[in-house]
Amino acid sequence: MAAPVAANWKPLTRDQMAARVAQDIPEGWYVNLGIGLPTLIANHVPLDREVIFHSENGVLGMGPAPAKDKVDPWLINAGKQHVTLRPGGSYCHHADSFAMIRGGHIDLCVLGAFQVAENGDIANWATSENDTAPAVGGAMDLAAGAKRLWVLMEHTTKTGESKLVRKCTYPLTAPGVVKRVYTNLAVLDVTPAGFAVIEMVPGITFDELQALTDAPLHRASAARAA
Amino acid sequence: MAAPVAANWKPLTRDQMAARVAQDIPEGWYVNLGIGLPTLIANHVPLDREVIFHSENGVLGMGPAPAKDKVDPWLINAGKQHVTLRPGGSYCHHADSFAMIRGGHIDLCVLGAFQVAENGDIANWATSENDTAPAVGGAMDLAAGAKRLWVLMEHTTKTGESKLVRKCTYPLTAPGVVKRVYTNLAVLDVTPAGFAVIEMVPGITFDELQALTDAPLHRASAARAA
Amino acid sequence: MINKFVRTMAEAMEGIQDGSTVLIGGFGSVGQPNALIDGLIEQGAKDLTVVANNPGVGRVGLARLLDLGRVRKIICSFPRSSDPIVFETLYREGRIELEIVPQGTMAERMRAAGAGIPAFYTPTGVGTKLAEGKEIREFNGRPYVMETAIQGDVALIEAWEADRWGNLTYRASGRNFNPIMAMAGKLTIVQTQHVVELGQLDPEKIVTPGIFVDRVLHVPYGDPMIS
Amino acid sequence: MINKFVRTMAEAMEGIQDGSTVLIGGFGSVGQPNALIDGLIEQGAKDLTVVANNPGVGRVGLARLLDLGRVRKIICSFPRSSDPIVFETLYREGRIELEIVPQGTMAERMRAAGAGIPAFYTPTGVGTKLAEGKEIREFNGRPYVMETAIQGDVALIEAWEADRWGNLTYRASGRNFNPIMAMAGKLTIVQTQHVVELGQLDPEKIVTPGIFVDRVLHVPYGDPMIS
Repeated sequence: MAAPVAANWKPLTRDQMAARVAQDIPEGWYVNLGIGLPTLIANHVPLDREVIFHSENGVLGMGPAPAKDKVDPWLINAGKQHVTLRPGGSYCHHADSFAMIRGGHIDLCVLGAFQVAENGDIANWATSENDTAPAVGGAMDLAAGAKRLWVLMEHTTKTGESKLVRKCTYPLTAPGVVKRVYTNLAVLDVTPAGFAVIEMVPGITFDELQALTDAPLHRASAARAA
Repeated sequence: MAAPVAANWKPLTRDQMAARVAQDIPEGWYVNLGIGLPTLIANHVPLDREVIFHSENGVLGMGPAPAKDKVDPWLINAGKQHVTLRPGGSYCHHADSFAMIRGGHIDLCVLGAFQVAENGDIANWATSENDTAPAVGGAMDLAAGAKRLWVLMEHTTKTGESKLVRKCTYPLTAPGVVKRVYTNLAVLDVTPAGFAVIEMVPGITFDELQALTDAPLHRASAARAA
Repeated sequence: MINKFVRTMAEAMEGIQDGSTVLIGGFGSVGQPNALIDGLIEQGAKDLTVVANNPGVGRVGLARLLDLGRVRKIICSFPRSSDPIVFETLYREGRIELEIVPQGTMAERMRAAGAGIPAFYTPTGVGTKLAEGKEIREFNGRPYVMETAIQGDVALIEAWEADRWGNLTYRASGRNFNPIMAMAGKLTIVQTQHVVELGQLDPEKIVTPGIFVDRVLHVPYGDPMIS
Repeated sequence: MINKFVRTMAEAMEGIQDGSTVLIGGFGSVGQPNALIDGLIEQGAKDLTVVANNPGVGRVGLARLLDLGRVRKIICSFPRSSDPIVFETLYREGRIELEIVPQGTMAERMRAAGAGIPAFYTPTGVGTKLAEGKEIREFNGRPYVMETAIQGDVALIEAWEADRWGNLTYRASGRNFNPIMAMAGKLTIVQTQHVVELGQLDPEKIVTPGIFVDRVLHVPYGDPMIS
């Protein structure tokens, strides 16, 4: 996004955003990371903090990306990238894999999104009602099924429009499911009252953040930043 | 059953009954044999005619009973008898095992029964409406799910009552599912017109058989016996 | 480091509440979590609903749990056994509630709970007294009965091998209800014959991945009885 | 002697009818029955409904089947790929029908068909346009959508190992949709990388038992492409 002139704050880079989410994932959680930006989160969870990554296509316990000369052509993730399996990992078929998702066994799913609404609605699969052949993949299953849904996305679109909205204008992936949003500017909880800001990038003020946000923001009592 | 005085025919023994059914099971069928009398059928299918026996508790490809000193305590069938596994056999859990049954993948199930009605109704799990804690086990799944349901039972009860009836008086296991009945006196197909006799024990006449049977019998055009 | 192993039976049983629904694996004498059942007897939770294929044999294990008056209701497919004396007495005296469910429906209802499916339709039981009062609906001209998921507050499982992530294998017909009950339990507790290092189980051969398992107790119980 | 191996592609494809619903395994380039898809192209059946996770890449395999005008309808979760040119052209021109199904629902609908379950309820898709026109029903205060089984007339499967009874194993993420499509196909046809003697597969490790398999063709196809 284009930072306002003379702003005394800087948005997080993609890697910083991923690292910020990684920081909040405790050992022992079963986690599914959406395609794109969320996938980077795994790089920021140290291997000795055992987080078990799940991929829709029947892989539980994914490890880091393989060295180029060590690729197993039979092992990919839902984003069709080559991955590795950690000791303790296992394979299953698609129905069992989605049983893990739909049955509430995945502690956390982090998805990217086009829009998140203040009531927790998420839109991340189709960019307009007229997109006649949008690709849903496993997004709806994950959004409806995971124990917790977090979103990791830029705060605004490339053209500066807020992605945190009062009401989604894009087709929904699932209604009322997002618990927390991590952007390049802030961390926000979805509460019954709407978005509560629990953290902001250094230097930005609440009012500056609100000015970049379509939905009304609240100050979380537990806010860690000014 | 008590044979009438001076009858010039003999009912089949239990082993003869089992052998008679075995004769009609072709190689390659997946077969589930009910507890009790039907279990004996497996003894009469030669090993070189490959019939794959299934047991509800997740065993596919059962072989003959083990020698007494070769029992694997971890391997039982649905009747809780110790069995063996043939090369090519496999294990699965109960939901997958019943998926095989309910999904129509079992070519044949042979059950015992208290009563079979001329419309194919079977009653084999509860002996009266007042039996408050009858044990159904997998009988209803097998009756409703197998591709073909055959019944193997005595023609009459110990007190001489016909088990082939116009209408079952005992609680049903499933309505309209029996395709064929093997008794110690005859083999009968269940047809839209009712029971059609396709075979009788040597020496018995159609009228003698009818006299022992509550439901009206028909002569099958393909009847092999007098 | 994730470590789902607990050291004592008391730890394994910790927090099981009165009124819980308890799923108990096993079919016949094979794959039964006998040690955990004894642990539950010791632990004391009462007013339980038990889901198991049958209501126990003689006066030990599950039958003893019943005999102690700790079970309000049993859901099973086969309310008989080689020696069902305890259940039959309680049942005759109206001191236990019974829900008879066809075996495949029982299995599928737990698999559904584990898979986040609240209800499904099955042909099993249609036209019988076990479908009385249940919704019947036609699909493609054939009637089916609607059955709902059975979720367990607790599942008691017997495994053959386990690692510290809770990955499990079973042995032969010891698999039976165990993997689906593991999926359907909110708190899944396992007794395992063998403990293996993480990474020792072939990832192609793990039947229950650790995601379905909360606690594992090493109980080298030995072979099932040969009856 | 049971022998599900066929010797030629023509035998493998024999009897596939126009108008069939064809389930095609694979996710990404892994576990795709590429040889069988080419066999189906050669065989000639048309007016097909294809169920596959995506509608093909470039102008080969499934994309070529589409390009030849042989597919009336595609059911998939992800109507995109690295090069979806054929599907997009046909779709824009209104020459192919599309049913988009969430991936987990698609998997479960086939598992349901294989398991004899005509319909089930799922939370996935509720409140979205993919649930429009479908029955919504509450269980325990939460809304669910009813989804129906997808049965295949034919299923095309890629396996890692197979024996003459049709028992199968898969390799790593090559498992994906293959085992559930094998269950859901009335005629299940397999291409396998490796052939093993009966009894060589560990009975604890067989993923698809032969009961779900009709024909097996040995195709040592080699590893999936590394993109």
